[in-house]
Amino acid sequence: MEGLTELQVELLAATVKVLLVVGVLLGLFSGMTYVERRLLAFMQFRLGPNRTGPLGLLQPVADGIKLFFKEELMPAAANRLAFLGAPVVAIATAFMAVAVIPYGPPFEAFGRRWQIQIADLDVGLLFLFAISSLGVYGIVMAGWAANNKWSLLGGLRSAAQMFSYELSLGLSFVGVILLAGSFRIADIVDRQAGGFWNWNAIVQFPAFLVYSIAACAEVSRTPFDLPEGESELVAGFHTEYSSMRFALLQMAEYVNMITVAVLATNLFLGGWHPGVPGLPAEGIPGFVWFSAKVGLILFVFIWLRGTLPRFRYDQLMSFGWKVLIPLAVLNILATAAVVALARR
Amino acid sequence: MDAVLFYVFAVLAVVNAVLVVAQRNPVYSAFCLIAVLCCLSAIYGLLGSPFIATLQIVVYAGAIMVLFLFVLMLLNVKREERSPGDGVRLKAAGFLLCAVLVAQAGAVLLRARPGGTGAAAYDASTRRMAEILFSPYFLYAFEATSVLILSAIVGAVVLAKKEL
Amino acid sequence: MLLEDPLIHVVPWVILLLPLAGFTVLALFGEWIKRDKEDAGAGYIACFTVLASFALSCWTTLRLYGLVGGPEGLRFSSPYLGFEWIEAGGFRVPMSLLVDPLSVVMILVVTGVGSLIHVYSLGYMAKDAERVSYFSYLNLFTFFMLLLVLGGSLPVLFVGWEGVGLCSYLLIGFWYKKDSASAAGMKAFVVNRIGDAGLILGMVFVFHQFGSLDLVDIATNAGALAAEPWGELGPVTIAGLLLFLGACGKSAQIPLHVWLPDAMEGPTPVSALIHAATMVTAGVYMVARLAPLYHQSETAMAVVAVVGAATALMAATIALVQTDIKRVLAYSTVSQLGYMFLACGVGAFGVAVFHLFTHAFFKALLFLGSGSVIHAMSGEQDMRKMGGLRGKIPVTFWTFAAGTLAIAGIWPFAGFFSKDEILLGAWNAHQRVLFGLGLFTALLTAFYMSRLLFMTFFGSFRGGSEAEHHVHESPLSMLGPLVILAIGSASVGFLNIPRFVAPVFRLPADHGHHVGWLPWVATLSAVAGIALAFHLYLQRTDLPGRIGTALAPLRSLFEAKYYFDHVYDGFTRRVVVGGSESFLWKWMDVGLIDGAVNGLAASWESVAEGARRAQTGFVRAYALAILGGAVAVLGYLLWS
Amino acid sequence: MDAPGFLQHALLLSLLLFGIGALGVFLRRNVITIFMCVELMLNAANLAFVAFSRAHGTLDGQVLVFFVMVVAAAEAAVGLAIVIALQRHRDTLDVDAFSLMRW
Repeated sequence: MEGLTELQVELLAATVKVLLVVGVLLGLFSGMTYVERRLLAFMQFRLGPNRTGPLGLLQPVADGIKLFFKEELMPAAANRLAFLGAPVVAIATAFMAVAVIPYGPPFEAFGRRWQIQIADLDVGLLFLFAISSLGVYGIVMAGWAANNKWSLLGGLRSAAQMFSYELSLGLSFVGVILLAGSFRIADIVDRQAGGFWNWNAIVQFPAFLVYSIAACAEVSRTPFDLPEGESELVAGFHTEYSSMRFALLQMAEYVNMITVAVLATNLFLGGWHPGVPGLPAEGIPGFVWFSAKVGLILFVFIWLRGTLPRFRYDQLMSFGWKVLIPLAVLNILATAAVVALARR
Repeated sequence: MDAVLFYVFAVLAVVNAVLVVAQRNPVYSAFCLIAVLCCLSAIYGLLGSPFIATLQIVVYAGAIMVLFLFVLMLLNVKREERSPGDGVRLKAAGFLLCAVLVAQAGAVLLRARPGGTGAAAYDASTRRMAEILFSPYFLYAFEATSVLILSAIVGAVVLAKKEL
Repeated sequence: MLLEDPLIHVVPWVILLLPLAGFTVLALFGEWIKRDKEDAGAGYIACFTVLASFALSCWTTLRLYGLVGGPEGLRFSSPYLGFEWIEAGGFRVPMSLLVDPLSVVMILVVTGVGSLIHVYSLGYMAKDAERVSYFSYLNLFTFFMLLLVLGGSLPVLFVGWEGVGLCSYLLIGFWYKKDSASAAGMKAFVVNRIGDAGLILGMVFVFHQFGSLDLVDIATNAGALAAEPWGELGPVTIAGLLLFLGACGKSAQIPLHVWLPDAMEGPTPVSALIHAATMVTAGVYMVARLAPLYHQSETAMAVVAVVGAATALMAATIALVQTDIKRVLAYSTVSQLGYMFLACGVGAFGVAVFHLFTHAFFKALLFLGSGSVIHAMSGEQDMRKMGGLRGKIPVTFWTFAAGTLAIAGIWPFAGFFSKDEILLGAWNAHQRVLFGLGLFTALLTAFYMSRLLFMTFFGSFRGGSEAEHHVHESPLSMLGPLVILAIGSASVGFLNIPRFVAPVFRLPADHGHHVGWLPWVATLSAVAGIALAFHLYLQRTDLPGRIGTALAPLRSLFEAKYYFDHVYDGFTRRVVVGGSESFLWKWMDVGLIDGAVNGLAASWESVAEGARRAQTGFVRAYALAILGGAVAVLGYLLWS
Repeated sequence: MDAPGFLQHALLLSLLLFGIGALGVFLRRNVITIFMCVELMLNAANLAFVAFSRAHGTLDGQVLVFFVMVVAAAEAAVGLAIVIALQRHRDTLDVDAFSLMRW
């Protein structure tokens, strides 16, 4: 490491981190598609894809090859620029959000302290919130550009839905932030060290509830998958997409889902801290705890999809505005009161 | 590095702003405006105001412009039709006055001594912002904004709803 | 020790606010109370508030009695209920109360006589459809009257002053469906306005002179001023005269006396309370209250004395020829008020208050008695149709007789003491003419009151047999107050009110010596008056007519009430109405003002006709205008 | 970022954006586009606030930006609701079609 300037070290580390995170996420994405299909199949007493490779493990590769070689289609009346740009915007915002989230405990190497996180921002959570609010553009652009009424309706639905649930999502953060007194995600994670009773999922249970529901809606997973409800809107905003662009949109969706799961782990489930006190710290590395929690949440996502029916649109809206937001606001008031009293 | 980024974003902002105005299609205008807002957010960041930069994205790009796009799509707004001789005099007068205004203000700017100290200890952290925002100077204004927003919500619902 | 008692700081406010509370309840929930068909509810509420006020007033008086030595009295502003009412530059008016011997005497009269009259009204108004508003007005009046006498500064007093004026207007015109009643109400209101203007101007002068409107401040500072001798028209004289104009209006003195006889259109208890016992004495109260000020101006004192004496004589002569029972009493009231002012004018302020006090008793008694007579006669007020009522309504007769003796000034009734002291004051002030006038008026008073008594209760009934059949005694709620007032009229003369209130006036000790023969002369004149009436109206009933014919010019002068109403009417018609019509209306308003306004409007209309073209309705044109404005402002800033 | 010319350039950028926005108000006829141009002008003002705040080393300018954003959000909500109502009643978004409020 000698002979390198500080700036060069920073750049090098950043590049490595970016490559690592993107690589892992891409791997997770393809893995997730397989796992989701298999799990859903099991839940429905089917087998799912099991022909490609052992246990069908090569299925994602086969899918990738298929998508690469399919013909690119664009409707004649489509708005070219927006049609081409939409998947880019979607995937870009998805990956930007990933940048500020820590994925494991800090560790020492090469005489420096490292954090598995691309950028450790002071306003990390706020930044994340900002980026996630941009995520809607990809979908709206995709829906509008195709010049297809199903797409447009899907895009509109998606805009309204994300708009509504983003509010409760943001409000659910506030209680957590109040407790930690910081926007830095690492600080929030550290506040939950010591045992599962310190986890925000327990301490901030209403916020956790609101977050779980709003996050589901935010990534348009069942039971909130109205923007792409097959039975009503063909395939929603990506009806007209095919080939790699379709893959990009799909990828953005899965990355968002993973981001949400990782964030839930960090904000509510104690991050990389083991929930049980008294365990030897060296026994199981924090990263393993972290991955296990993320995996659990992802499983729950799939489980929900296999179990729950879809909301009706007006129910979705009134639930978001009339139940979730008031609940989140009440939680904020209570938390703020407790924090203020405790400080006195 | 920062300086370079500043000029890159400044040029991007100006180009996109021109596109906002020059477009006939409102949807394109909206997309360009979003680009301008993002560039401004970056510039705020470069000027050392991370809170405002984030807020710019959350409020402007993430909320206001989504609303614009939503309305544009809801109403299915088409390109502006070109109609011959439409308001040429107005446009000319507007152009002239804008040019004069920019020239005047530009003259002020160029004449001014580059004085700003750019105070060395510039702490624009979120905590600092919160302290100022909730100080007695701004607290009541801050509380008043909540009333403003509430009335705006009610007003918007009343105006836009077909029948109450 | 007295000032440390926290109760004394609160009780005056309670006294003041209780009737207001009663009014508020009656005014707000009147409809609800009315729902009860038998409703005495409204009356009971009104009576309770005033009786409670009276009890508290008695308590206050007893507490204060120990402090009589000090002239300061008690000024109540903060800390309990007072507040800064007006504060403008150097002009400060705190909402303060002043409790001293003088105001205590007044609140005793107001709440004591007031509560008796409230009780009396229970019976008298029992059949009236608008009892609730009647009692709410009475309560409101009591509140304003208490504010008037308790107010610690002239503006506060003025609020009460105007308030009682308003209530007087409302109650005179209480039977508003009768044209004469509402006209009388308006007359009272308008005449009082003239006096009020004088009062306001007087207040301005007082403020200019003393820099304060606080009553205690005025009393303290007045002594330091140089006395203004007869003929000099200095600021104190002007202030005194202007304030006296206000007093004339409220207390019905020449030339503003014309409203009081007409005010008899109101219900009789109202006449007793407002137009005999309390409100009309407000002028006397104010002059007495400002005694230190008046004392510095011989001119003002002389005017007060002369006006008082003239009014006393004039009203007494008019009373000689009245045939309406209440009008006789009304002119008698005017006459007695003149007596009080005469006392003030000769420097016997304490005596004036004394007479005010005794007069409140016997005049209220007389009015209530006349009310009882009218009640018995089923509404008939003309004495020529009465007679011989003595046996039919004995309680009324005996109490009425007590009142007559009191006003005539026969020992030991109250009027004897106060009237005697007034004459003594005039004698001691070396005003022989005024003394003579007073003595003659006393004779006239005894005469016309005896005439009233004899025409009503003695002789034979002249109202026809059917009316005679209906004559009946009044209910207990009316007789009770009569009896109490009769006892009062017979006994309150023994109270030494002049000495009790003397510290308030801060005047040098009275050097007047006692004149031994005076009580005999006064009693003699009263007895002479009674004897004359007895002779003329019971023995030689043909004589009055013949005397009237013999002295026809004098009689028509009396019957026309000295032509005051004619002159005022003519003046109003010719000068005020005529002048307003031809000059103010036709020329000034229509020609000048309307012309200017219309012309201006027309010219603006033509300007606007052109200017409105700027309103194109195109948003972007407006935006262009805004931008142009910005450019212009910026250009100006750059250029300068 | 402490070069003295920086503030000047930020202000120049602000001025340019403002001018472009103002111009847009006159060039465009669509109500929504005009609305967006107004937003552009607001943002130019915000930039000036932030730049001055930086130059003075105080945060008051940023607080002001905060309030401007709040007002802009409220304005957008009400304004777009009005736009929807306009479209519903007149079936057009051309500003020149709404000129009832004239003499």
